[in-house]
Amino acid sequence: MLAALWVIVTATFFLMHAIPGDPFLGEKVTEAIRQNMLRKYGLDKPLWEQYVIYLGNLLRGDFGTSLKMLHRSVNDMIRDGFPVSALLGLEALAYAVTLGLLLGTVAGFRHNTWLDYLAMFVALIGISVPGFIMGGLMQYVIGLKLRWLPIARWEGFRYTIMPAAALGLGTLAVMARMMRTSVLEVTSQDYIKTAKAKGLSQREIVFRHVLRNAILPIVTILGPLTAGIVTGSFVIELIFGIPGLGKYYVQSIFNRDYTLILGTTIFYAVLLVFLNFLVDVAYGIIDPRIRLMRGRE
Amino acid sequence: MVHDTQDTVLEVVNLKKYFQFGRRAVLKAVDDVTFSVRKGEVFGLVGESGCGKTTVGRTIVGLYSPTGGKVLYKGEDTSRLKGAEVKKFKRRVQMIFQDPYASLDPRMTVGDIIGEALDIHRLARGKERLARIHELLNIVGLSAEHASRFPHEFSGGQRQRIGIARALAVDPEFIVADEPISALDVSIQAQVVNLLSRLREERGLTYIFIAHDLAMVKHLSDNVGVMYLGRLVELAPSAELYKNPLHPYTQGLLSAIPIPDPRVERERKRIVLEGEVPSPVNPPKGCKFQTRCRHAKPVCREEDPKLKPVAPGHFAACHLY
Amino acid sequence: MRLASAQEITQDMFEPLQLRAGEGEAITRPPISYWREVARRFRRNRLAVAGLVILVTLLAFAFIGPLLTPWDPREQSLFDTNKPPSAEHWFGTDNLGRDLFARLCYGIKISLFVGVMAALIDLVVGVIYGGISGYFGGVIDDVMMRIVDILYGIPYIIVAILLLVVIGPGLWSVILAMTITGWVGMARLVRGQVLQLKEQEFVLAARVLGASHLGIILRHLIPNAMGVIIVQMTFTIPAAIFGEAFLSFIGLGVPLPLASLGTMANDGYQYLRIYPYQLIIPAIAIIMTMLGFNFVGDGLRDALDPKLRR
Amino acid sequence: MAGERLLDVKNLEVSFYTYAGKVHAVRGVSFHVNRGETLAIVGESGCGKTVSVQSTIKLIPMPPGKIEGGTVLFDGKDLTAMSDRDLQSVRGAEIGVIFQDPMTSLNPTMTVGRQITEGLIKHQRLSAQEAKRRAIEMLSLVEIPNPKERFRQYPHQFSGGMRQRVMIAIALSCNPKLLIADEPTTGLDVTIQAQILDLMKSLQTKLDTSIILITHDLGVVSKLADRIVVMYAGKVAEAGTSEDIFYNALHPYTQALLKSVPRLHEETKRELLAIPGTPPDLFVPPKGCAFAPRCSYAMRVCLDHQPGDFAAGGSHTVACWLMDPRAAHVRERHAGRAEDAGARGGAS
Repeated sequence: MLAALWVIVTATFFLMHAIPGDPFLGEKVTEAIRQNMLRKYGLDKPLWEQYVIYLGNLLRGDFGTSLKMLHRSVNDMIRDGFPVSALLGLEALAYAVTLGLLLGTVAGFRHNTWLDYLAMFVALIGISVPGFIMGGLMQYVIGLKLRWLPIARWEGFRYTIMPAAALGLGTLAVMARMMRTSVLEVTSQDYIKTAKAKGLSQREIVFRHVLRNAILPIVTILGPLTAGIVTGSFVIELIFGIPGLGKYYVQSIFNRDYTLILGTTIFYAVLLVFLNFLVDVAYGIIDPRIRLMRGRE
Repeated sequence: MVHDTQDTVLEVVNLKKYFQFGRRAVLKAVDDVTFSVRKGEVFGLVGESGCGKTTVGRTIVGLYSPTGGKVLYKGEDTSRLKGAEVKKFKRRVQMIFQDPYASLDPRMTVGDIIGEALDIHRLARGKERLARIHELLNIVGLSAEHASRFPHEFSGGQRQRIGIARALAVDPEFIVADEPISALDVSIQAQVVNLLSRLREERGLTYIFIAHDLAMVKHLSDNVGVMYLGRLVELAPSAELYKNPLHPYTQGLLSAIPIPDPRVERERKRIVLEGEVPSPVNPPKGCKFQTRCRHAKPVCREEDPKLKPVAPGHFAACHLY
Repeated sequence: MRLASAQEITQDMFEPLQLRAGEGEAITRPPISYWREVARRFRRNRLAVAGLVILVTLLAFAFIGPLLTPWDPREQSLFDTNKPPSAEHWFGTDNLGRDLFARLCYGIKISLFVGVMAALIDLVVGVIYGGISGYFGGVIDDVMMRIVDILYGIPYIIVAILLLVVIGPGLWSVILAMTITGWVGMARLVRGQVLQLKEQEFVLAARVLGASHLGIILRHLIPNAMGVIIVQMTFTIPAAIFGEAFLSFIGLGVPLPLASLGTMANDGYQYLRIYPYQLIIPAIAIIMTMLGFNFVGDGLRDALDPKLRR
Repeated sequence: MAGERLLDVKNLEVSFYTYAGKVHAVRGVSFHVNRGETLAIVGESGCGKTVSVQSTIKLIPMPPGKIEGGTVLFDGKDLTAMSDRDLQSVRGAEIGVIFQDPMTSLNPTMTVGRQITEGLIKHQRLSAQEAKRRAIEMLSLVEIPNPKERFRQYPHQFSGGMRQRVMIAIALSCNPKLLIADEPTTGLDVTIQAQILDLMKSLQTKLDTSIILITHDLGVVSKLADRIVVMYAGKVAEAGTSEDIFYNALHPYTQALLKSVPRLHEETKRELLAIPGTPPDLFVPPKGCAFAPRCSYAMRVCLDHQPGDFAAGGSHTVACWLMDPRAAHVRERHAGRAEDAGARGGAS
């Protein structure tokens, strides 16, 4: 995990500094001011020294400041935007996980029935329609034409439903499909036959033996799926006008505000690598086989 | 050891094959195994899963390189062969595999599977190649039409015979048969075993026959080696081994085999081996078998017994003797 | 048990038969190669065939479409802005008066190009990297896989964004951004396949016969790993198209005058309230592309599924 | 008690409807198990032995499987007519099952202890405490060391042999009247196989259960079986006591099976009898006797007509036309040759 983080930070840092020129070049500043600015931001120092300073700042939780907007730091952005993004992401994840697992489970147990086909149709839509298109279409149909839900902004629970749904749809679809295959796979296992031979009822078999084993492989893809939701939020926040970190991030890209991009990218990378790590830990807790292997080492 | 006669073809001398697992763990799959095989004989190698018998077979044919010791084929160290010598060795020594489903490439026709051997050694091309493939199919009891078929169209026994045809394609002298019948149904096993016997007579082949089925090994082999946890624990002529097993493990193993004859079975005195084979990654100190041995003495826990002659032609690695 | 009635069975039937040797070995069905069997199963899958039809239609749009329309996708006309679909402009025009049909054909072409190129680069890099790692194993494999693990932990969109910010937008920049970490998935897949295959007894058999490394790779490894690799590609192509559309939407996609389905959707989104068709048309094209590849990919995977074999 | 029929299966017909067509896996199979005895069902892979036995308590997957005919009487109850809910009180409680592969037959994410107590709590309505006590008792009964500690462990912490012991503990936990053991030792090493067979034998006398032992290995059967049913291609070829089958086999298939395996205790080497060809594909069940194409005694009648069960004294029955009085001359002609039947050999 730490290795991955270090690679990201280092690569990001040097890539950013590989951009020709410096951020103040070509703007309406005099050479003196430019030199002044460079000194102020420590950009006049040798690259490796800047790198060390940057790493040190990161370790203290300082992601850097904007070069374009005075007094605006990545930390400010995170403080303002991240809670909103987190809320949106969690809501999307909640929709995706509950509905996805439900659809997948139903489809798996009612294999080759209309319920199965319906669930898989929904899943197919989710996989085939990018979140930003779904968001746009939802805004048009549900917000503009039907007027059921507000089109944009972030002023209460009603405002969160549509963006969270658009954001979670892809994940929901992947979950549903995986859960379906997983349920089908598990129900054909020998130990399910053992459970049946013990005289357990269908209900007991499903709840005690099938579901837990079927969810295991899903946990392994939770990492990439959360990553999908996090990155998906960039666009969703933009089109729904939600003041989250993703929106700031995209704006800093539009503005080419390099230090902001650098800081936010690193924050996102840390977040995602950390989430992946959490998923690994969770998997170890859920699957006794992994638990033991760790114990042995 | 037994290689005083001139017609020894294969000598396995102090063979060791270790596999590295992770950072620390070393699996001693084969640990100091020595035996020799005379021309025209069938040498049986038996033992339970994980005893290292397959590893011995694979090291002999050159699939693994030994960690220690050597394999001498006609007096030449097989791991020192170079270039053309390697190719020559591969024509002389062939292998038959265990799993009839995994040992044939599913994307190739039976003709190409057998033909691959001919292509590698440039033995035949064009019409001659085809004729040779048909001939080989006939030898194993299949017909020329089968050449255009794919492996999945055949039954287990037929596939195993295709595997034999492939090995025969290079006209070998020596065949390592690695559990060639353990995946087959009882009624099919005899087909393969009888084919192997017939080929031995007709072509003067020498075999190493690896199996866990002792009855079959006894049936087919002249000499038998018994392996346990990477060690050769007993070595004797087949009849002698079954009449007079010396090592407690061999005794237990023989006694565990069910006999398809209720009257014999009822009267037989059984020695049931307690416990299970320990992990080869962390084998017991001293004699590898001491954890399950009824006769274990203090010395067995300390000192690892060497394989030594106990009776003429009969070797055992046990402190009892 | 149903017994034959006594009359049917006569004494003369109780004569021994002379069985010919090898009679039980004849196979009557015609030989079927693996790939023909896969094709047969694929054809029987209705969704897979539908996916194929969709993909062919998209290709037709990309390559035949431009021949059918007199409009140039880049030509702006301030007199013809935001025209709804009509006989003249089949899919209407956008806010700069460009013909949407022509632009759509062009966009599909660019998007498919990005997708296919990205998948091809993934394929080449992934197969070589994963193949070497899996085939030679040992320390080489350990080191190579450690690198892959590190890259795998990094979300590709973040890397892509960063890269595009640094090197600036462009068709090849986008493709590079899609593949810079994208090949890792293919490399892992290929390595897994190779590791599994090289321990298979048929590969061991080839080694015992004296086959060279190249011979084993060409004759055994590639043909057997081909299936999963192709399936993986049918999923990387839409993923790359998706990724490009996503980047376009945040202003990092292919730059003007190029247009992809993503840039069209982005343009269309600005006028959603007044001219919804400007979003809906590229949206449908994107959805169809996704559906097409996913259908084909699923169909191929099912057709290749070893569980159905034997 | 002994001699009374515990399980009586008559004319069982089972088919599987697969994507490639219908497989007629069990074609009119009848057998019975008496109280306290061990019945062995022997046959090669795909002969329908497992399906026949598992369909008695509807353990085969349905669909694609379908029971298309026959009756199953167990302890006076007609199992075929029972609802699934009623069958649940038979499975595990009155009939216990051990499966072939101990590596996959236990739930990997549930402790071994819970997998045993589950049935006890359900069928015997024990409290969690009592069930645990009983489960630990069962673990020591199947000779697993440190049962208290083992109770809390997961299946992957057990070796193959130990897992099969756990399976036996699960199957016997509710004192069933019948134990179905489906190839219980197939994946195990011989020394472990001997341990498991010994254990089953001693438990049978202790608990007075009837056993159905499904196997492809005649050796396994000779130790345990009182009676034997030999199956081929979805039908019963021959049935009788262990003595009947081992010393007076009348069906050419049974005879060939016995001669195709070498025997450890034999002094002399003889060539093994190889049965040519392969068992038939049950997508298209043969019109006559399924063994006819591989049978060295085959007559014309065998190809077109299925033989009925001929009585051969006592409970010994043989489904072979050679038993027909009209085939007397063929029987005689082969009588002399039977001894050196081993001469037929080779793969061809």
